[in-house]
Amino acid sequence: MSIFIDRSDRVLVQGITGGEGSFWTKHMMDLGTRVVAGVTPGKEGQVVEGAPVYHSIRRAVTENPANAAMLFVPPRFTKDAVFEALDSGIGKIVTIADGIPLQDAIQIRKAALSQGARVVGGNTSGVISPGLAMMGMFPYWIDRVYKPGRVGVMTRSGSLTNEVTAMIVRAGFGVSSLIGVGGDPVPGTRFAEMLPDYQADPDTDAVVVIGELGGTMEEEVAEAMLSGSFTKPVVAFLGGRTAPAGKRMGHAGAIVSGGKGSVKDKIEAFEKAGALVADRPRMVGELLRTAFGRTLNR
Amino acid sequence: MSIFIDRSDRVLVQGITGGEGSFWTKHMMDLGTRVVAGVTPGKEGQVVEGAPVYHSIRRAVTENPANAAMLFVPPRFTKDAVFEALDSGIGKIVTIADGIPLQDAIQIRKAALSQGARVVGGNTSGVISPGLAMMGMFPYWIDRVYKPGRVGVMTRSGSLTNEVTAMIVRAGFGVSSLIGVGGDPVPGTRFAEMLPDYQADPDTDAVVVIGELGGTMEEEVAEAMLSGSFTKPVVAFLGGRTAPAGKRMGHAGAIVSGGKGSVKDKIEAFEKAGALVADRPRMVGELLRTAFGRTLNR
Amino acid sequence: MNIRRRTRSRNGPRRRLCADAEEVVAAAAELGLPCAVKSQVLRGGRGKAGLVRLVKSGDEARAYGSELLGGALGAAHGVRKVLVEEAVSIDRELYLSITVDPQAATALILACADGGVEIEELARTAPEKIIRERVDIDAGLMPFQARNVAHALGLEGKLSASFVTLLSGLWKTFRDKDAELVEVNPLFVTKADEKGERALVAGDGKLVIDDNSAFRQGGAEPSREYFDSDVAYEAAKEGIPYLQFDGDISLMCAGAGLTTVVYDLVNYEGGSVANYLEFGGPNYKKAVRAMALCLVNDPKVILIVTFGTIARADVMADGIAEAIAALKPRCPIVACIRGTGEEQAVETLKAAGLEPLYDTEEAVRKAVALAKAGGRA
Amino acid sequence: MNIRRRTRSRNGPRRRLCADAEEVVAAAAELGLPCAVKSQVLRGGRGKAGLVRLVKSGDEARAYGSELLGGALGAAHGVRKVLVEEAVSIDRELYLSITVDPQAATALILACADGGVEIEELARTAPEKIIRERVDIDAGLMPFQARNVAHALGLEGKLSASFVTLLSGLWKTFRDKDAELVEVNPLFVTKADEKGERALVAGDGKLVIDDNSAFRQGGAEPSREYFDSDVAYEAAKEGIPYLQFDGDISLMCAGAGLTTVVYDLVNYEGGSVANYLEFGGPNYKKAVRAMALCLVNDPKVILIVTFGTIARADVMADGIAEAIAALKPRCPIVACIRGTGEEQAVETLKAAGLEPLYDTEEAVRKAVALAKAGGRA
Repeated sequence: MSIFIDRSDRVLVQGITGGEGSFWTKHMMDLGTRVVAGVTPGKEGQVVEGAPVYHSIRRAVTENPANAAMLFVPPRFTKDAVFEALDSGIGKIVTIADGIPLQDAIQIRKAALSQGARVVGGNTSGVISPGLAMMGMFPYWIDRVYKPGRVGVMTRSGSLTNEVTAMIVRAGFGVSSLIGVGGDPVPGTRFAEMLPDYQADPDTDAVVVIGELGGTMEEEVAEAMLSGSFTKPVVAFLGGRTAPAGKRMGHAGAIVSGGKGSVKDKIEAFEKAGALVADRPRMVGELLRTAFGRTLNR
Repeated sequence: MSIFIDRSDRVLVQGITGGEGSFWTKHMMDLGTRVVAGVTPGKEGQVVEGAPVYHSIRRAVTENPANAAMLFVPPRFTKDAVFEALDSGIGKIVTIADGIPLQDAIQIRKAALSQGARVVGGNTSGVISPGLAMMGMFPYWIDRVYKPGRVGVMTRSGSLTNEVTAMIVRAGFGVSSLIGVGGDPVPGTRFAEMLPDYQADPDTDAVVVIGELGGTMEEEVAEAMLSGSFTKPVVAFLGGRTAPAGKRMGHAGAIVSGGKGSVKDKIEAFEKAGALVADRPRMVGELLRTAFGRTLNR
Repeated sequence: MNIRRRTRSRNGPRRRLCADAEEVVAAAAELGLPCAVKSQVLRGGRGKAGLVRLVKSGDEARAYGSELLGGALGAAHGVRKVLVEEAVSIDRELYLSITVDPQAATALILACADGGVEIEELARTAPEKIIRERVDIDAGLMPFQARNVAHALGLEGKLSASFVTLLSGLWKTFRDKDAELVEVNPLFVTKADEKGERALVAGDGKLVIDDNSAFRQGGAEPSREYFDSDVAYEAAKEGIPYLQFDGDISLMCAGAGLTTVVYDLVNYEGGSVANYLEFGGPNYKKAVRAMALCLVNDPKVILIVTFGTIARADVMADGIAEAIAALKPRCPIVACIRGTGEEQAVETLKAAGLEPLYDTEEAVRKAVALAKAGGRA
Repeated sequence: MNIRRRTRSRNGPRRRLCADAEEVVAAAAELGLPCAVKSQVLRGGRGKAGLVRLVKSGDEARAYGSELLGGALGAAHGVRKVLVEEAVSIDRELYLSITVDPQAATALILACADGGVEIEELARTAPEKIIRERVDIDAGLMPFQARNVAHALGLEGKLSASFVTLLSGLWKTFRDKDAELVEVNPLFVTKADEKGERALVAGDGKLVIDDNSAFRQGGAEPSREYFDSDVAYEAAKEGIPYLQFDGDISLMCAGAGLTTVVYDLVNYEGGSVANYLEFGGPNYKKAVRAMALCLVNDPKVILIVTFGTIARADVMADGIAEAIAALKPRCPIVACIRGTGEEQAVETLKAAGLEPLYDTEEAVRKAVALAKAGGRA
């Protein structure tokens, strides 16, 4: 089993004819993902990596039913592209766009929530279940960083995730499914909303949360642990512990606002909930060993 | 049992301090309705017919929980008033306002649908279950027109409803529950949406539908009959059979548009579904006799 | 009130408004021949009525301009101005409108690749050809929806982009103006020009604004030209629903549904209606004005039917007594006034010399009989 | 970029913008004494810093005006203009803002009857005092919601109506301007005047516009005055995230999260940061510009850490080699460049005279050690 995406999902690629779209479509296919069609308005009739291209999702799905959409669409067109996918009943949507207007992001999340769909991103590298399938921008040098295994990963970052997962792999573990919720202040999907899937997944033994200052997503994970709805071991790694107050450092979402979002608060919440908190990337691997007591299947 | 409103419902009156609001509040109370509080911004502290008045619904329901709201609010403020009621979780709302802007009406219906609430109106006299309770503007001379009985009534009109129910009563029947969905093009509640309640109501043996040209609400009732979801006898009376094409005669909703809504179509639909169609008000009583075969409890 | 305005679209052809035949000739010369001459009247089916024509020469422009502006044809249809438009070379005609889906509580785009025809007719004859796209009124029209309609209409490339711009503009009008209907029909697709480019041209447009939004749309006073007659215009200014016919019986009733049914019943009984008039609702004290609006038609009978709750029977009866005293109508009046305060109403009507009835159908039959007898009791 | 603009509200007091002490005296005479003199600088806590004062006489106005405009106090804080405002007689101070609730995916009104304080502080010290009202971003602010906030703030009658108008205006600004934050703090309630009337007066305002909306907000070029330093301003113009500190180690990293963690790790190891700089994302080819922005701070060490996917390691290494050749930095460079094309990157870095590392923590330790050694390898 995997979280979010596996080989049975039928994926549309929006913006498939662009440089980014076609480049990563090939990667997705090579990593096992079933891309059934592409969509770029005005480009119907083209073929990209064997996938037929349509003007619109409505036309694409008539001939190629799909349940997932991968967006390589610029930020300013992302709301329209997400709504187009939702309109055709597509329930799994990943958008890598970095720079979605804040109020568009609110509308995207609201629409997804009201339709029971899941939008992952923007400002993310995407999702991957190593060895099964990938939606996003994960490259081939996967062995050292995204080796298949039994540790779930949820993250707000891109490069930092490579850093941390490399440490997970170096410690002898591997990744079951990784969800990059993205670095924006209003991500389409929040950490805690993925927990029921990780809880139910027989292939995930523990979850690493790669968080940072700003927002309350990490606190919501701690709440789920405290409430007993999530019971697997959690190792948290948080960036921005020494970040200066009042400055926006890093992602758009990485700022303390309305008195919420300091790393100190997040660490307290995690520790209270029984999560192990790593100071440094390397410590993530060590704490996973602690969490498993070196006994579980790696 | 009754449809929509009975003596257990706790009713707020919005606009209670106005002339219309206070006048009909007394009527509602006299006819059995439990009015627990009133709301008029700026008038908190007043008392109308024994009901305490608050600035807002939120303040009113803190002290007086309510599940229904009766609006005596001008059309231009109706959307705000309906949204205020919905915001406090009130699930039964009646608005008599005649002249709600069309696009406001769409927003009202959309909001009600999305929250699973029911908004009846505007442009209606309201709802009444004779002998039990009333929300709206039904007067005391009820005996001749709104005698308690076992015939459900759904209507788009006001004065015409008096005309037709008088004929129902003259024919020896009475009314179980009457819902005035109102004469607007986008009513908050449509005929067919009330059918499950009438179907389930042990006190309703048949339903009279008082419709007219325009829209498709009557056709939707016929569809429910054809699909087998509504099985009680239906007598339909339709106004505007001889109305000239292309003119707006009567209610705002009473116009043929987009090729839909002619009385001819509605009669065909009803007859196909097995409803009895009355040409004249008097015939409604006669057809009820036919429908019951003079055997049922009147 | 149902104001229909002809729109001037950014996508429209170049045009000049003219008030006499010489202006038509000058405009035709400026815009180039052939060009279209269109009567400015608020009615559909102008083509069939001969009110729109393509003229091919200056002489033809002068002749047709004279027919419309000053001539018999124009006079018969109340033409006061004509629009001269450059002729566009048309490849296809489309239909496009935005209206409301009451059941789904959304706005609704209707489009059809067969334009020029009335949508009512299309819905009857070829409903499968109508393209429908629902639009959430709060979230608004999304570009992908406009593209979907464009694709369904067979518009590709630049035409698709033009269509998205056009439809987005129509959507903005629909919302900003509180419209019930925004319609472009026909929407022309031109033939390819020397560069191979095609364009969209709005052939004709209609905008129906929701009367109920007047308080926020700065609702202008209705203009005389939107009405068939002076009396309909007068009634509209007073907010009294009124329709003029050429029959014998003036209706003066309360309640939109009841008035419509009385109209039906008069027709069932073989009578004919002189005017539909509602003086219920907020106007129920305006009996004098209402009766005056009936008397304009010199009816054979005035038929009054009410069954009111808020519109009290006794107040109505007082108003009718007052109207009779003030206007002294020569025709007979049949009155059937029921509802709140009806006992008092009966006394008032009797005192005013009427014989009040209690049954609508009986009242209608009596009115029809009186009308057939020439309006003598 | 995080532009904060001071708003001019219709609810604000009468005011004059002045550029020298004599203008301050004249404005004070015109508006009446006492009046408030407020330095126009883009920072919070102006009161505490002595940049806002109530002046009671013309002499005091001249003296304080001179201190701010031309004097040492003003120079220290970069004051170039001051606002002279009529003094309002204040009864209460409120807090009011509109921001975003990411979890509920709505806008969020925050209000508090204890104004003048920072909301962050309030959230810590008295969260129960914060009034919250969620607003659906599509349906918009409803009047009843504004009234609910007014009531919760204890505003009644005309004050409640004024508040509804004020908040509706703020909502319009929030939506129309794609704001992240619209804030009025303090919002004054004046004492009753001779007629017993009270008013709402916006004491100070803040508007934070979402940078990502620049394409539809006509995003102006950032203005120098919004930045702490010339180099921060230069970086912003190039779209390179940059923060200046007063430490030894210039960070030149890719990835917002990774850069932040490197910043943490430097601090953990007892080092200090000269600047935070991200050249990942779309800027990852701008190594020359990035290194130049680091060298402005004359750092003891430049620390480069990347682990990129799209931001390819080999392209980054090429850029760094180019930057070294062009800028010839005198300080040592510690580089830890991993990701797509890293084998090639290693070769390039070695050719440029660097010793590439593969482990972030090792790289940080080395950089801190070098910095402590005075920047000599």
